[in-house]
Amino acid sequence: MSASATHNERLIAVIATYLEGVRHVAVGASSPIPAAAAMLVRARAAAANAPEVKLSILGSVKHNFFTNGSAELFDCAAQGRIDAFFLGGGQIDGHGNINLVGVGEYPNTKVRWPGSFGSAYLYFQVPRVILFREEHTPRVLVDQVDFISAPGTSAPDVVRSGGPVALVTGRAVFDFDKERAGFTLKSWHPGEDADTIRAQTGFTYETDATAATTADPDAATLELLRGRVADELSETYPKFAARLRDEIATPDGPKA
Amino acid sequence: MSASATHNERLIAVIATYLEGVRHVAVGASSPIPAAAAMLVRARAAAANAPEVKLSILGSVKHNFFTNGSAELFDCAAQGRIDAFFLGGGQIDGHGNINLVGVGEYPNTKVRWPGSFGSAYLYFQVPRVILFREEHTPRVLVDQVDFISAPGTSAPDVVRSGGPVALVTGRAVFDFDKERAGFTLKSWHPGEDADTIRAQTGFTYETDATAATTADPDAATLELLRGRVADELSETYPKFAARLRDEIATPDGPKA
Amino acid sequence: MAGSGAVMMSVIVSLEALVSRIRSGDRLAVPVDYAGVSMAATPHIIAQGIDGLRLVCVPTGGMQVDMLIAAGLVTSVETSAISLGEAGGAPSFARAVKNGDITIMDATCPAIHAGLMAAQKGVPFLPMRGLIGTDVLANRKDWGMVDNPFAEGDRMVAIPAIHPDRALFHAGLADRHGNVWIGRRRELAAMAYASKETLVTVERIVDEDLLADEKTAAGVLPSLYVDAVAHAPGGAWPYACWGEYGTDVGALSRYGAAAGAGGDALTPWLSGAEWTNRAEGAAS
Amino acid sequence: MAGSGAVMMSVIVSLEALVSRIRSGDRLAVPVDYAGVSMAATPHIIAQGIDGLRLVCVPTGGMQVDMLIAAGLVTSVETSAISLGEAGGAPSFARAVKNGDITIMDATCPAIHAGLMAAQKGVPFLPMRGLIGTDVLANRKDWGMVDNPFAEGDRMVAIPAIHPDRALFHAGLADRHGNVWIGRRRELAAMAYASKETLVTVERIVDEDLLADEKTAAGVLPSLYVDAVAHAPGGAWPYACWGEYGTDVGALSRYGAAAGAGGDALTPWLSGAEWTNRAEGAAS
Repeated sequence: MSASATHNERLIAVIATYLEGVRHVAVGASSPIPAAAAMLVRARAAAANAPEVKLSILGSVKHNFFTNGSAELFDCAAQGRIDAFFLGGGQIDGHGNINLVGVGEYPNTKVRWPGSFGSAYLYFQVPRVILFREEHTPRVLVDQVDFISAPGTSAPDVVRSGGPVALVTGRAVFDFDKERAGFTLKSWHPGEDADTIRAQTGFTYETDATAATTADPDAATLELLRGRVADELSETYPKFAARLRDEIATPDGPKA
Repeated sequence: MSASATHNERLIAVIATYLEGVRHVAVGASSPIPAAAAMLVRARAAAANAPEVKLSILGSVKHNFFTNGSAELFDCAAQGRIDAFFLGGGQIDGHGNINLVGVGEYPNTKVRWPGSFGSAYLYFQVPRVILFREEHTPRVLVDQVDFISAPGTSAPDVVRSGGPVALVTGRAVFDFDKERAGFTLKSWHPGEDADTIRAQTGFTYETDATAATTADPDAATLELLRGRVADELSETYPKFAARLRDEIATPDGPKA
Repeated sequence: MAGSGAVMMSVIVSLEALVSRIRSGDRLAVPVDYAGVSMAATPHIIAQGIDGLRLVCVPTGGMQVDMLIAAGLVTSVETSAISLGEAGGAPSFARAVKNGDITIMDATCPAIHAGLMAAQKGVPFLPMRGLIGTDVLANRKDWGMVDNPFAEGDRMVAIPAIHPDRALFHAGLADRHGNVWIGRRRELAAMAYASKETLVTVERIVDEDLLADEKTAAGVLPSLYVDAVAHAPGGAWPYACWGEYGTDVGALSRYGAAAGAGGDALTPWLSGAEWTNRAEGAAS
Repeated sequence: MAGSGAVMMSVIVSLEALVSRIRSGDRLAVPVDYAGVSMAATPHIIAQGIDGLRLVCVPTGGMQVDMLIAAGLVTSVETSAISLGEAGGAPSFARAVKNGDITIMDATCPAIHAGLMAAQKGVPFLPMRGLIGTDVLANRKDWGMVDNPFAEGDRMVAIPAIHPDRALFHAGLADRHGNVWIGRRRELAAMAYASKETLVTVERIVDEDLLADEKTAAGVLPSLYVDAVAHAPGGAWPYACWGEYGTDVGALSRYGAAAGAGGDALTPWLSGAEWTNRAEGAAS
C-alpha cells in the first residue's frame, strides 16, 4: 500500500475541510466522494469524542434516517437540521449559479440534462452547499449559465439562509465569496498550476494570496480513509470502494 | 322485547334519514347515537348490496381508517372524502351558528366549555353536518350565540362546500334552510307538540306544513338496530349498547 | 434539535433530567389525550417550578394542562379545546379563564396542525379554509389574511407558523439511539419537526435499532428529531398509551373532583404522590 | 376516491382493468424511481393507447416516463428531473424536449411536494421559500407570488395545488380491503391524498387486515384512498421495490440503449415483451 494520497483521497480530504463542525450532512445516492468526506468527518468526530455526525444518503434503504417520504429532506433543511449538502451542475458560472437543465435556448434545449432536482430550494436553505464537479473545463465552468437552476446569491430582500461555500473540482479548490458573488482560487491539485486552472476555467475569479498546491491529507486522515471510511464505503458504494483500493495499490495508475 | 321503538332508537333512525347515500361518515369518540345512525345506514347498504359505507370513529384504535395522525380527518374533509359529520353546541342559534366555547363575555366567560375543536373548519367543509343535541331548552337553543365557534352560513365570497343540514334534539327535528339561514320544524317526538317545541326553543323558526310527530322506525329498521347495529355498538360503546338493551326491555322506563 | 448537549451524552436520561430541559417561559407543545401524553413528566415540571409556560395543545388538551394551570405555571394556552373527556370539564382551566389568570388563545384543530406544518415546511404561514365569520378568528389578532393569487376575491386565513421551544410526549418504545416508535400517531412527528427540542417518555427502551426493520421503521420518529428519552413505564396514566393500555376514566374523574374542589384536594396530584402511590401499588 | 365503481365490486382487479381506469388526457401522478414505480402497468397503458397524458413526477421520473413519451402518449411532464439514474439520461425525454414534442414543466422537488400538499389540505396554494431568481420560476407562468402577511416586503412563491386525476404506483403488499402497505414511502400517501383515484400494483395480496395490527398499520395507506389494486409480482422491475428487491441497472442500461437507438429497438419494451419474457424466464 502506498503512503502517498491518491487523487480521490485528496478530493475527499479537501471536501472534509468544509464540513468541520457539522452535525448532519445529506448526500445524493450516487455521490461516493462527498459521502466519503462526510464519513471522514464522522470518523474524526467519533475519534475525538465529539458530538455524533449524522449522514443521510438519499434513496438508500440502509443509510436513511427519514421516515416521511422524499419530502422530509426538504422539510429537514427548512428546519435548519441539515448543515451541509452537495450540488453539481452541467454548468457552473462565476457567480455560483448552477444549471442542471440543459444547453441552449430553453425549453427546447439542444442538450437536455435531467433537471433541477431540489437545487432551486436546497441552495437557498442549506448553510454549507459544496459544489462538486470532477470535470473542470471551460464547457462546465462557464461565464454565464444557460439556465439558472439555482442562483449563487440573492437580493437582500430574499429570505435565504444557505448557499455555496466552495467549489471543488478534479483540478482545483475555490472558496465562494457571498459579498462579491464570486469565487477565489485556493489551491490546485498536483499536476496543475495557476495557469492551467485559468486556461480550463470559463469564468473570472480571484486568486488567494496563499494559493498553492492542494495539501495532501495527513497520516491520520489517510489511516481513517483506508480503515473505517473504506469499510463504510464498501457497504454503500462497493464499486467506488474497490476502485479506491485499486488506486491506493497503484498510485501512478490512471486517475479516472 | 318490545316491538315499539325507544326514544334513542327513534333518534338513531331519524338521524339515519339524513345519511342516505353517504360513503364515509366520521363521528366523535363519545357520540354513540350518531355512530349508531351511521352503523344503521351501513347495515342497510350492505343488505341492499349497495356500495360500502365507511365509518370513522375518532380517537378509536379499532374503528379508525386513519394512519396520518389527528390532522388526517381535516385533510380528508378538505379532499371531499367525508360526506357527513356531527356537531353539537353548548348554544345553537336560529341561524345555525354554534358555540362550543362559553357563556358570557369572551374571553373571561362565566361558563367555559372545552372549546371549538374542529368545528370552525369542518362546518365549512363537510357537505352534511347534522347538529345533534339531546337537550332542547331555551338555554341551549338560543336567539344568538355568545360566541360563534362556527357560523351556520357564510357570505357568498367565502369558499364553503359544507354546512348544517338538520338539527336533531331530544324533542324535535329541524331542517336547515341555507338560503334563509334558518331552521324549519319537521317533526316532534312523541310527548311533544308544536306548542311545547315553541316554548322550549329560544330562536324563531318556520314550521313545515307537514310537520307532525316523528315517525317510528319501521320493522326492518328495528330489526337491524336490535341485531347487527346492537352487536357493532357493543364493541365500541358497551355502556350505551347495554342501556339501549335495557330500554328495549322496559320501554316505559325513564328516557335518560 | 440534537447537538447542544454534552459531548457523547446519551439521549437516554432520567425523567428528572428530561424535564429539566424545559425552561421557564418555554412554548411547550403537548399532544391530544389519546396520542400519548407524558403525564409522568407533569409532577416533575411542577416540582422543578418551571413557570411562564406557553402551552400549545396539539390540537386539544386535558388533565396535564389543567394540572400545570392549577400549579400556576402557565401564562397562555393555545388550544382547540381543554377537557377531561368522559370525566367532564377541566376545572382549573375553566377557573383560570374566568378569572383571567391565563391568556386563552382559542383555535380550531386544523389551525394548530397548519401552524405546525408551516414550521415543518419552513414557511411563515399556511393558508387555511374555514374560520371566516367565527369569533375564533375575530379573537386571534396574531392570525392574518391572505389573498389567493390564483383567483380574484378569494381571501383566506393565514395561520402563522408555530415554533415550540419544546415538544413533550409519551410513546410505547424507543431504542438506544433515540429513535421513537410513534406508530400512526403522526401528530407526534409533526410536533417534533416543528419544535426546537423534543422530549419523550416511553414504556420500554429496546436494544435493537428501530430503523433497521422496515416494518417498524414506518412508524418511527427518527432520533434526528429526538433530544431526550426517559424510561417511564405507565407514563401516560391516567391517559391511554395507544396500543398499550386504555384510559383510566376513574382516575380522571377523581382528578376532576379534586381539581373542582381545589386547594389541598389537588396536592396529591400536583406533588406526584398519586403516581408514586400507584407505582408502589403496582410493585407490591 | 371510492364509490364510482360498480356495486360491491372488489377493489382487487386485473392489471388490464386497473390500467383501464386511466383516461386519455388524465393528469397522472407517478413516483420517484426508488419509491415503487408501477412499471408493469406501463406496457398496458401503451397497449390501451391512453394518450394525452399530463404526467406529474413525484418528484422525479425515469424509465416509465421515457417509455410513455416514446409511445407518443404524453402531452406534458411536470417534474424536477427525468433520468435513468445510474444508467444515464432518458433518451426519449431528451429528444421530445429538443423537438418540442412535449410541454416540459420544470419544477424543483419540494415544489411538487408543496403542490400535492396544497391539494391534500384543500387549499389553492402553499407558500414556498427558495426559487426566486431561478429560471425554474421564470418559466412557470402557472405559479404565482404571495406576500407574507406577517412581515413587510417578504414575497414568496405560491405553488398552486396539484390535483392529479389518477395516481399510479407499485407497493409490496395490499389486503383484500384495498389497504396498501407503503412503509416509510409516504410520498405515495401524499400522491393518493391529492388524487381523484389511486391505482396500485402490488407484489402480494394478503388475507389479514393490514390495519388490524398497529405495527403494520403505521405504514398503511388506507383503502379509503385506494380505488384499484392489481397483483403484479415483480411489477416495479427494472426498478427496485423498497424492501423487496433492488434495481436492475443492467436492464435499465439495455432500455437506455434501446431508447437511444429508437424505432424497432424499443418495440420489445413498449410492447411489454420484455416483461412477458422475463416472467416466462422466471417460471421456467
